[in-house]
Amino acid sequence: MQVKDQNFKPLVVSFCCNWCSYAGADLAGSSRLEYPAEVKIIRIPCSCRVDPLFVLRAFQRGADGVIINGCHPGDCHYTSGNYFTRRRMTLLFSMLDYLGIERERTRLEWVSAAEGARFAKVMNEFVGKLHEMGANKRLGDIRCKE
Amino acid sequence: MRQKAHELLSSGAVGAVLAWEKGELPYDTSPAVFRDAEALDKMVYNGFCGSNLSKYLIEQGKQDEKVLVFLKPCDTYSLNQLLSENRVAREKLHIIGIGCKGKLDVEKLRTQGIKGITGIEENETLKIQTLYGDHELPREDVLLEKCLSCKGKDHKVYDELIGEDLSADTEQGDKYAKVAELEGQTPAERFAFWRGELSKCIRCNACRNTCPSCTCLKCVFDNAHSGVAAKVNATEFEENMFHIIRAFHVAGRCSDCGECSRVCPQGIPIHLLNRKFIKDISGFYGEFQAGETAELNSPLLCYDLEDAEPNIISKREGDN
Amino acid sequence: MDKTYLYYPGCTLKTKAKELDAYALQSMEMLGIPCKELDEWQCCGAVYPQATDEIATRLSAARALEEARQKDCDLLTLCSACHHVMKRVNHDIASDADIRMKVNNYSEFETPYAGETKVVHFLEMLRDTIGFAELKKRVLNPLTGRKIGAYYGCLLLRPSNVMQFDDPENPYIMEEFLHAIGAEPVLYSYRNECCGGYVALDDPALVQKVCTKVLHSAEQKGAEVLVTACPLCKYNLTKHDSGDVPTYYFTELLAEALGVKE
Amino acid sequence: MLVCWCGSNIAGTVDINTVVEASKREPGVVYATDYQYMCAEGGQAMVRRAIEEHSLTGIVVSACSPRMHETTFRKAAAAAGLNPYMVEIANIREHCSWVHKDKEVGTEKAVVLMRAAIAKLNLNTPLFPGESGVIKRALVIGGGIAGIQTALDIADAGYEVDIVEKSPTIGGTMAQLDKTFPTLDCAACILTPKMVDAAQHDKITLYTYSEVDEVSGFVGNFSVKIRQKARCINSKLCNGCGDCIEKCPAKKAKSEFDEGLANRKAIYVPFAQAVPNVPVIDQTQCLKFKTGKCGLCEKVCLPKAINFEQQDEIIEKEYGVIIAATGFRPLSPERYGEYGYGQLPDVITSLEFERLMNAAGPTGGALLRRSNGEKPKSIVFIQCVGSRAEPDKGKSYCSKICCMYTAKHAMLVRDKYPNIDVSVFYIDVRTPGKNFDEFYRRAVEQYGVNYIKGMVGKIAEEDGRLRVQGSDLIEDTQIFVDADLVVLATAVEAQASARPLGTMLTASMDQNNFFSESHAKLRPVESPTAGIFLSGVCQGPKDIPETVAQAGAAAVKALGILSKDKLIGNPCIAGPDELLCNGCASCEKVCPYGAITYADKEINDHGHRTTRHVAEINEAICQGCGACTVTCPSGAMDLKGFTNRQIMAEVDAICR
Amino acid sequence: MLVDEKGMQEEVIRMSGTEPKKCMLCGKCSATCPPSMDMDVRPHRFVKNVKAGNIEALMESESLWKCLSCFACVERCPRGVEPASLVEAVRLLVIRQQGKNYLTADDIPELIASDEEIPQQLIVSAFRKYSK
Repeated sequence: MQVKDQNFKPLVVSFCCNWCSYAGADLAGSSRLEYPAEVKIIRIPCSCRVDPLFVLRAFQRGADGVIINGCHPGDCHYTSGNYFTRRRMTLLFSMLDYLGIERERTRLEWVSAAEGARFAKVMNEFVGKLHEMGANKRLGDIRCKE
Repeated sequence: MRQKAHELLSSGAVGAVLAWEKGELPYDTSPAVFRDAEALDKMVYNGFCGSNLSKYLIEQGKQDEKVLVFLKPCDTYSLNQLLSENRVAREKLHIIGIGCKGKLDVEKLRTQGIKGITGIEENETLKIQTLYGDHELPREDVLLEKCLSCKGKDHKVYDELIGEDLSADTEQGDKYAKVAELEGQTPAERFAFWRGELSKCIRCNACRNTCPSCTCLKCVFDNAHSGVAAKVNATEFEENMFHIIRAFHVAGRCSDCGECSRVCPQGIPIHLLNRKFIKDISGFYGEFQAGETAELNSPLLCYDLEDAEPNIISKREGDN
Repeated sequence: MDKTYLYYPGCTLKTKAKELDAYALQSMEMLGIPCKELDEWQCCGAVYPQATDEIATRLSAARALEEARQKDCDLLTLCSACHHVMKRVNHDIASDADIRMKVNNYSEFETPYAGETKVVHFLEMLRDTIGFAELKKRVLNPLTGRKIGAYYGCLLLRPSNVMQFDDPENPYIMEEFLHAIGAEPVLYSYRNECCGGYVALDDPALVQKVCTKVLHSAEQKGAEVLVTACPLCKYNLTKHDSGDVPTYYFTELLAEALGVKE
Repeated sequence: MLVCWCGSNIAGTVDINTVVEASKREPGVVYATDYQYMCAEGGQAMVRRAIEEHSLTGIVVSACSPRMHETTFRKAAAAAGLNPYMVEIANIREHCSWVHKDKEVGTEKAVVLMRAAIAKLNLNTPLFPGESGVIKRALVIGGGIAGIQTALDIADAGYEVDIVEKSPTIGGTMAQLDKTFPTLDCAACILTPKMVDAAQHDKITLYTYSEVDEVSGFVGNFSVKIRQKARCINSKLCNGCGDCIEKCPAKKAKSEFDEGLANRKAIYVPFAQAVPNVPVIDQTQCLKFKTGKCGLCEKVCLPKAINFEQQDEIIEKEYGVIIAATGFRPLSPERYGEYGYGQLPDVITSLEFERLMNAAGPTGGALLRRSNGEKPKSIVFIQCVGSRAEPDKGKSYCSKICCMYTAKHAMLVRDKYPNIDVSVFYIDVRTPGKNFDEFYRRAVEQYGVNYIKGMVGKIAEEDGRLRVQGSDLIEDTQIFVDADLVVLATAVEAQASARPLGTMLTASMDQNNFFSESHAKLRPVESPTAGIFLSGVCQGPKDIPETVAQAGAAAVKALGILSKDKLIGNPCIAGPDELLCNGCASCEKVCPYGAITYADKEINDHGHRTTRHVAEINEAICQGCGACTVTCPSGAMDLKGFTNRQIMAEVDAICR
Repeated sequence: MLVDEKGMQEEVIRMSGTEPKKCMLCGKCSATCPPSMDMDVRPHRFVKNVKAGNIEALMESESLWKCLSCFACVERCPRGVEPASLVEAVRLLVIRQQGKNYLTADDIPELIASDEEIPQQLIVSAFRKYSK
């Protein structure tokens, strides 16, 4: 068990699909729901646009967690994108876990445009978990540390 | 085999023959293209012909001629995968399926202290002549890693089969044993294991170059415009990234031919990364063997509405 | 029907409600249901402790549940209150990590108990193990022409998300049972309304009010007798009926129908 | 680089000046400033001026969500001669100032978001959208009042419309109603003329007893398979005489139109004014289908319209736009067993009550008890049955129409039968609508309806009557009302077929299976999927006036597309680098639109000419999801506007 | 000493595991409750008072001893509030205090003597509900 560092601020890259999750995040904002500022959102058209390279890139550059958000299964704006995401990310996350990267650092969540509260909740949970785990030491790139 | 090759080459039915060529030493064989019936003398097929010829067909297939290729049962899976991805045109091939009793790993001979080999008689028991005297040892002790979990003696694609029943009755080992062992460890142990292995990587790209699924015209890691190009592993991260992405790019396409590990000069068990994906794919989305047929779609190109969510990873392995 | 049930009788079934227990056991024997009484059972506590911080009051139920797991048996209950307590404590242990941890800390079972046991009420056993159609075939003395109101009370039915016993507002399992033994079930609106329960001790007048409501409801729909699975319900209803609609344990009628009532 | 204050919305939590100053240190930034309301005319003028004065090649606006004003700023950029796709938005309102309370934290995050947008913009290239044609025909799915109104409005504007309706007649739920609030018009009197108008309109084609089987394509070019179920009647020959119905001996089927309160024949028209007036044979009830014998209808039909051999027919048509108008169903109250619905015959739903009050209904308009056929002396109405509940206990929303129709029912009862006592149990009476509260007050003041604030806990049968046990919260007491009839105002529920249809249309649905609108305030009749519009209750509970208004709005939005000859596409689409493409066709397999094809092409590979099998994108079909880009291991496929490099640049900027 | 109403409110909510803020004051619990009319604070007002933090007043309430724990309010509440659990939590606050048992062992012999039909179940359950 690692000692919790109170000053540790986990950096989180959150990929949000334009149609559901990004709108869900917008709704979290317009509903004035709080979640940690360490969460930074990148807008993508669909969760299926997330390449494993992007996930690794984030870890390389110092992210402590990566969370991908898409429309609920069945609700993808492009019909099927999130189904591909689900397979790809399940396998990728499983592989990272296999290499000993803590599995709590990666997450895939379905957040609809109506689920502002859920977006905030998921982000709070995710960051809370990262707080417990501490900084990403296993998948960072030494050159990218300050 | 040689006779068949001779026949087809001299009749003009094929323009080239893709097979193995003997080298200087008894265990030294390498893939070769024969265009000339005379040269076929150098052709060889023995216990050291482990290499998978299917990938060479991509390059050979570009000529305007038919190619004769000899494939062991396991090689046909790779070929099917290539056919499914339009990397090779079936009509340009004449495929002869040949038997296989499991191929030998010269490294394993060496670790048994057998050096200076001058000749080998292959039977269930191997008789090996060396500069320092003769040795005898059971064949199964020195089989290639990939042969320990043989896919069986059936050819999945061929035009004709020769050398009836040359194949051994294969016994299928548990190919996931090592993967499962790693899965059973703590993340810290797994991390230590893979750090130990991947830190050996010298980025020679042999695994990539030999892999019959790594068939991009230009690899992302070689493409200066891709944003991730890297010729060497400058940091631990790049070691990890290269191997994760390499395995991911062949996930659902890798037939588990084991060439990557066979050719790795550093002895990294690269196939354990591929097998992890194969195990997960088969576990999550139903039993799957890439290259079983040329019509098969990679599980990453399709989906099921009821697919498992990523948290299955945690559910499956408990809270270790 | 190979699996032996582990039977939990509960406090009252060995004293004031002996007939509920005896008729059940006789009927089970007649029906060929293998069943064994729990070796050393303790009172279940009679009421379910709703407060999440009540751990000690959950322990005796936990012990019975754990023993059933050890013996690889389903836990068979008969008294509504026992069934309610067993089922809910089991649910708590299965679904609430905090309660699970505390119960196990106190109990020091060899293997931590996590709610693996299935708690089955006698009526559920009749329905799911024997089947009411089969029961009907085994009846020797059908109770033809007897108009009987099933009285469920609260504890078997509510809260339905945990009890999963029957439709909490329009239950039907006892009516099916009555059909099977040849009687004519009488449906009445207050068959799932509380009898007043333990308040009987403190405020008999209040209990009289609620019991009268139930009894009147049954009577005006033509019920001649009521059946129940709960000693406390029987006590309250019997105390407040004017003699017109007596209350029996359902097992007594079962034994009668099966021809094993002495 | 432009930073918006959004009044105090952003400036309250983000120090604008810090963001502006920080941006000046970013590569490529030549000008940075701020303004109170960037989206207002003044702000947009400022954008135009900045572009012109500083010859900007791209702009980043740090403001509200791009979902709000990206289009606004793109237009402003275009007006200043800049390619509109050289605009990036940093969302420092919804994703920053509104989420965080601490100004330091908010400012720091705003700077990072701004940096990510600049990093992306530095890799932007001008994009030019393609064009695609528009098929000038609309499909309306659902033939209730919403669908009929939308279809009429589109047809009146001169475009062809098809209505697909799953039941044998158009008319929907409104046709089942007796009177309508707040004017108490007879529903049939105002609806049936519209049904006839729709049937007779030369631009409208009705497909009744039909369902949508498959939808493909995209805005302007949808292609739809409609399954016309076998009616077993040749509609062209049938003259609607009704002789067949007269003679049909199978009369035990429950009438759907009468909510099961009356029976109908196996061959039937749902109600007298049905459109089209062509019967349908219910194959599950028809003796000919069940036993092979009978065929009476066939014998009496003079025009020889009966055809037992008729099969379902698949009709394939193309449309430019699709309007969903699938309406609703009242929730079945059976799960609320405490009310006894399904057990106690005198407990009925509001829609059943409509049929009982209707002169054409099963009782000829006489309000009689279901148990014994007697006149009731006392009626209790219960509101909010299944509405306003936790999700596992019912519907979490207010069904919106129940307060008003209950007031209407209560009023109609008291009007027709002044001797009947009427009580209404309510939690709140919600009457926001023109003349609505006045209507409710009339029920109380003029008609003497007894409104009781509180819910009902149980309905028991006592001595042949219904004992309604409720709360009177004003008196803080439990009360018992003896009633002869109880009417449950059940929640409005989306049609079961709505979600599968939504999936077919790739239109997103909310958690209650209503269709999601593109924007709750500004785009209420558009689905987020281009070319799909929403009419009526399929989008959420509505009364008739609102439904008709929304139906018209949906028609106008649909006409906006139908009236165009060309649609400007989204330029953010996928495209292959042919030099890298190895022709494996993986991308083709994951494309949901079939936008990728493969062709042999001559490729100039650094002066070396070869013919290769490579991917080609149909720019009119690609919607830009990016599924193909991740499938391509060599990175040959990339997505314009969201390239690999751009996204990685954003990642880098965030993680810096 | 000042009574810590806020702390007691939190304690009640924690013990009961139910959230009174979900209540929309529809009154269905009080409509449902069999002894509703014998209560001074009917279930919906009980919930309202917990929400408002008036725990001390509730501890004085007669309703604590009238609730039958029949769970009808729990079953029927459309908002997933459990009034019965709140009543039980407040009752526990009372009887966990020193000397505040509503029923004591000394009362039992007399009660039993009054009616020999009384089943154990009644004694045990009343004891469990009314004393610590």
